[in-house]
Amino acid sequence: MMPVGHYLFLSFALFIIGAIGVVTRRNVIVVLMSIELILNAVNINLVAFSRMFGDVHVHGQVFALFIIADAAAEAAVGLGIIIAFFRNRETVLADEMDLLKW
Amino acid sequence: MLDSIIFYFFAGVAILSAALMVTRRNAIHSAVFLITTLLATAGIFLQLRAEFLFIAQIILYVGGIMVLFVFVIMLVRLDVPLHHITFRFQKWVALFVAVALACEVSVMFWYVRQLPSAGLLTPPAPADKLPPNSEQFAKVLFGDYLLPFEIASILLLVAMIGAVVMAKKRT
Amino acid sequence: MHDETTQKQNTLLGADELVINMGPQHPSTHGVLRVKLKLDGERVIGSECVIGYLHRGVEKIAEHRTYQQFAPYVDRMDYVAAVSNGLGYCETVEKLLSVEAPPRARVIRTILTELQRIASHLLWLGTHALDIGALTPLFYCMREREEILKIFEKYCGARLTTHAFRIGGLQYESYDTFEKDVERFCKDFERRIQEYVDLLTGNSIWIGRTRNVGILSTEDCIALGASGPILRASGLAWDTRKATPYAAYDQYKFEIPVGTKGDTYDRYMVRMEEMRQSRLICLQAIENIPAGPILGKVGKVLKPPPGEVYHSIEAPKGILGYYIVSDGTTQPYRVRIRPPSFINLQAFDKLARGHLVADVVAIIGTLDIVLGEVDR
Amino acid sequence: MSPALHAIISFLETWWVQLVSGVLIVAVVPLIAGYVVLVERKLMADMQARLGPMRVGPHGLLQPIADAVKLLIKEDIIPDSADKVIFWLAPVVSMTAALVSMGAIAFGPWFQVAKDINIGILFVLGVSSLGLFGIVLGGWASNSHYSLIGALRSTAQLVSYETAAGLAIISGLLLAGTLQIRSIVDAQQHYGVWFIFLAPVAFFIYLVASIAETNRAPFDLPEAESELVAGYMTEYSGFRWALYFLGEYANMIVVAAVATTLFLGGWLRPFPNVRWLNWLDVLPALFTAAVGAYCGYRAGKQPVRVQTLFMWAVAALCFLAALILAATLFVPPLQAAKPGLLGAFWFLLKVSGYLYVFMWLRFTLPRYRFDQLMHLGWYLLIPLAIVNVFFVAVAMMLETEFGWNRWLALIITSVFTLLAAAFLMHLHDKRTAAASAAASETSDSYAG
Repeated sequence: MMPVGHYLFLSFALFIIGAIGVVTRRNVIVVLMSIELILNAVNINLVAFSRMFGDVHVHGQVFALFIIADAAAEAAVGLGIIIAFFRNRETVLADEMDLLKW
Repeated sequence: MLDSIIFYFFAGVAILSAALMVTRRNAIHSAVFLITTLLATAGIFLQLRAEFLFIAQIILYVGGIMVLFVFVIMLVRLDVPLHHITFRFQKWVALFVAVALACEVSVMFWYVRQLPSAGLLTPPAPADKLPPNSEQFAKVLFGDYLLPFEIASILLLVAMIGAVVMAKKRT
Repeated sequence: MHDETTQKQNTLLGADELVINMGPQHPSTHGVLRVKLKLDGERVIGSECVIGYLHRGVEKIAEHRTYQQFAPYVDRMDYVAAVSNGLGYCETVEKLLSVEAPPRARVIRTILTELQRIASHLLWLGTHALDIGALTPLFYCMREREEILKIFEKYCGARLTTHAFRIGGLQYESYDTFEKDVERFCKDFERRIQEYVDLLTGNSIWIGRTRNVGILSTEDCIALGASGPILRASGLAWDTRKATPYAAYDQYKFEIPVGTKGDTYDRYMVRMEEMRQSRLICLQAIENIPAGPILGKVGKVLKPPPGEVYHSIEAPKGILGYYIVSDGTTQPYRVRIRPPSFINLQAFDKLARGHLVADVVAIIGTLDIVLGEVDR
Repeated sequence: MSPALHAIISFLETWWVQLVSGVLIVAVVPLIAGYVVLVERKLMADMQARLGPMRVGPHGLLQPIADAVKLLIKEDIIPDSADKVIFWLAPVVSMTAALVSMGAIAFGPWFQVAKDINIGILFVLGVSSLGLFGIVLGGWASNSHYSLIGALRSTAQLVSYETAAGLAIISGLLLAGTLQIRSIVDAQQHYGVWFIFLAPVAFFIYLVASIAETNRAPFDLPEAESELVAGYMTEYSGFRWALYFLGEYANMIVVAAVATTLFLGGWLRPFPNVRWLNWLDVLPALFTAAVGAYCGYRAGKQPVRVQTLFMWAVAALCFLAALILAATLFVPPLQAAKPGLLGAFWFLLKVSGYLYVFMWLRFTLPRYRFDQLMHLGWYLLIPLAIVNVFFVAVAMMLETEFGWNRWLALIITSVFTLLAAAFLMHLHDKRTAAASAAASETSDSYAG
């Protein structure tokens, strides 16, 4: 069977890639997508650990579902903000969002 | 055997498309690669016998959230000049972040190796012997985690209202 | 009007608005109309009709043809109502020559023109319904239109560009079973029209798509010069057939249907009722077709006295006017045609603003334009 | 024998049925979809007082094949400014999603690719909803305004109506108590009636929502011909276009199969537990025999000899099928095949009936406008579906917790649901009237 370390490594790799995306991309939409990737990486961990404790153990999966719900909430609000911002400033680039108030 | 082939296949697809996602210049391409990653992750959930989560990932993540992303990308229709796509000096920050995180995690891996039994997954029973995953899931979700479930639904409600307020046309 | 800044805030995202080219090749611009639509999301915030893709210089051609030679050209303007075009032209030239068509010719002209009105409205109904997404009425309408075209074919040999009339009357005597054919069609048509009513009139989707879409008030109609069913749907009972009767219309009883709100649904109802009224006119006319000659006293070579004349008829799409200036030669000095479609099309921008893309096709449909006539 | 080879062989031993049926689906569904198109055209012609395709084969029976060949050899056009990769990918996504979701559907008790998947119906829903990406990406990649508007429309439409469809399905699932497709059908056998009689409102919500989900008239706004030329497919031609088309029809079959499974009793015959209706088992054989007889009758009237022969061949096939169906009833050694074949017959019959309703509506109704479509979805269907889920749950609770008679509970809650539906309809009518009045005011204000 697969050692749990492999899942951890996969999760870690996705997390790093997501983190790099968050730091380097200017397009806020892509930044948001990178955050989704990070959340997704966490899900892999949770499910793998859940599985580690046996076939009928689903607590970790429930956590993962909560994270999906959270991701949905984040995406909705985040994209709402992006649309509101785009309407006013006609940009979605992070470094052009340089005012606290407009 | 089959299990590990499936795992490595999906893991490879996930990592590859995740890497492509952060490097593509076009936001739609990024979204497509993120979808691929999410689908590959769903495959890994299936390989872990988390069937309900597999379909939840597809319906909610891919069919819901990503549609929203693609929709917004198409709505804002921006044509960013290609050389403007990343911060110039940010590459070094990124490298630093990656290296720092890698160090941290390698320490973690080191400790994992020290653990007895090395965290092996228990071998799965044949699929038809397993209790249905969705029923298990529901029992735990609506039993042990009823309160968090309600809180999550309130969170979603708040997010929904927030998104509507944010995106509404100001008149 | 709006200046640049206010317009920007009106769009969904404050970003540049979407400009869509509808046509000249588009399934529902009824030929080669091209509409440049400025969209905010799907809402129309501005429109511009680009016409001229079918321009053939009909008015200029007239200056180099004799009066008889030009008659077939007018068939090619509103090519789905060629008989009406011909009637208008022939009557105008007759007015210029001060001759009158004999009574028999006038009655037959009336019958054919009313049949043509039904045919034109049928084509409008079918394509309008198709634009709004109802597939089936088109084929039913074509079925009935086919009957009318068969009558035309039997009468003069042509179905579309009929050139049915001659200056001074008719060239052809009506064929043997003419009355019977027309009567059979009219009897049958009552039942057929009920089929369209069943399919569309009460349908809630149809009402939703047409009610309150493209409202044009009577004042706007008059200001824009819109005529025909569009004017009547806005509530003004103006019909050239009643106002200044021509052909044999003064002999028959018929109603002028009017609408109340002037929206697309009213225009639909008005045209449907006009078809019924045309049917009644045909039925009245075939009861009593006077005997006698079919061609008045006109010479082989037409040399109208110098002068000018204007005459208009109620074509299916609105008021069709001809203004002819004669310099005493065999060829007109100038022919100016007032095509109803061209003038009605001016209302497009007013109708379309603020509506959705889907309504634009409904509005093009309800204006009932024929590009051959718009561009001439 | 090397271990790898051994593993492959043992893999094939366990999975060959699935593999073969999978290949079968991929190979056969396009053909079936082609013939669904032919049937649709024939039905449309019949309702519109004309004949429809008559040239290729007798009564146009070979038309789908001719169409396929034509589309295959057409020039493959990719617009210059299109995003080539995504343009290429989009129709494939659309088609694949529809075909994969078919894997979990049980076409009769025997024919199912993924047999023991315990999230059955959710799998079908989830995977078929991925087809949306085919549409959206195709619309975006074409780099045309019509395509983009079509794509935006379809995103909004599909997301909205999937919600309604999902909620409607939940009512059915509450009654069945399981997600597994077989168990759903078994539950209907256990109840003795199809779920359409227990949750009629849910069925109608699903019917409407599934039409919208498959982009069929009167909800075909993403590809509204008279408005957007062809919507997201405007720039597609040749085989890519054919893939979209096949995907759409395969999707229709999928939603019809879901509705059949969940609400129309799957492969059960009408009233599965009523003994004295057992003679209905003869119906499939009689039906196919009747079709065969009609083909034979028409064969004599074909103008060309080849066509006569072809019709005879079709008739012979029908008779053969009838013979097999009859044999399973009366020849003891073959009776083992009876549930499978009869089940498949009933299932396909119900799917066809459902598709017939799709087509019938398409030929009859005009198209909704976008705002009306959204109003219908969000103000009528989704609230109604929520109310319906609630009342079905109440009925289940009354039965299990308070010991009510099941039928009484279901009838009372159905009445309540219908009342709620009437109320919502009333509100909906009032709101649309107000909305259209407001719309006319806006257009007036623009005039100045």
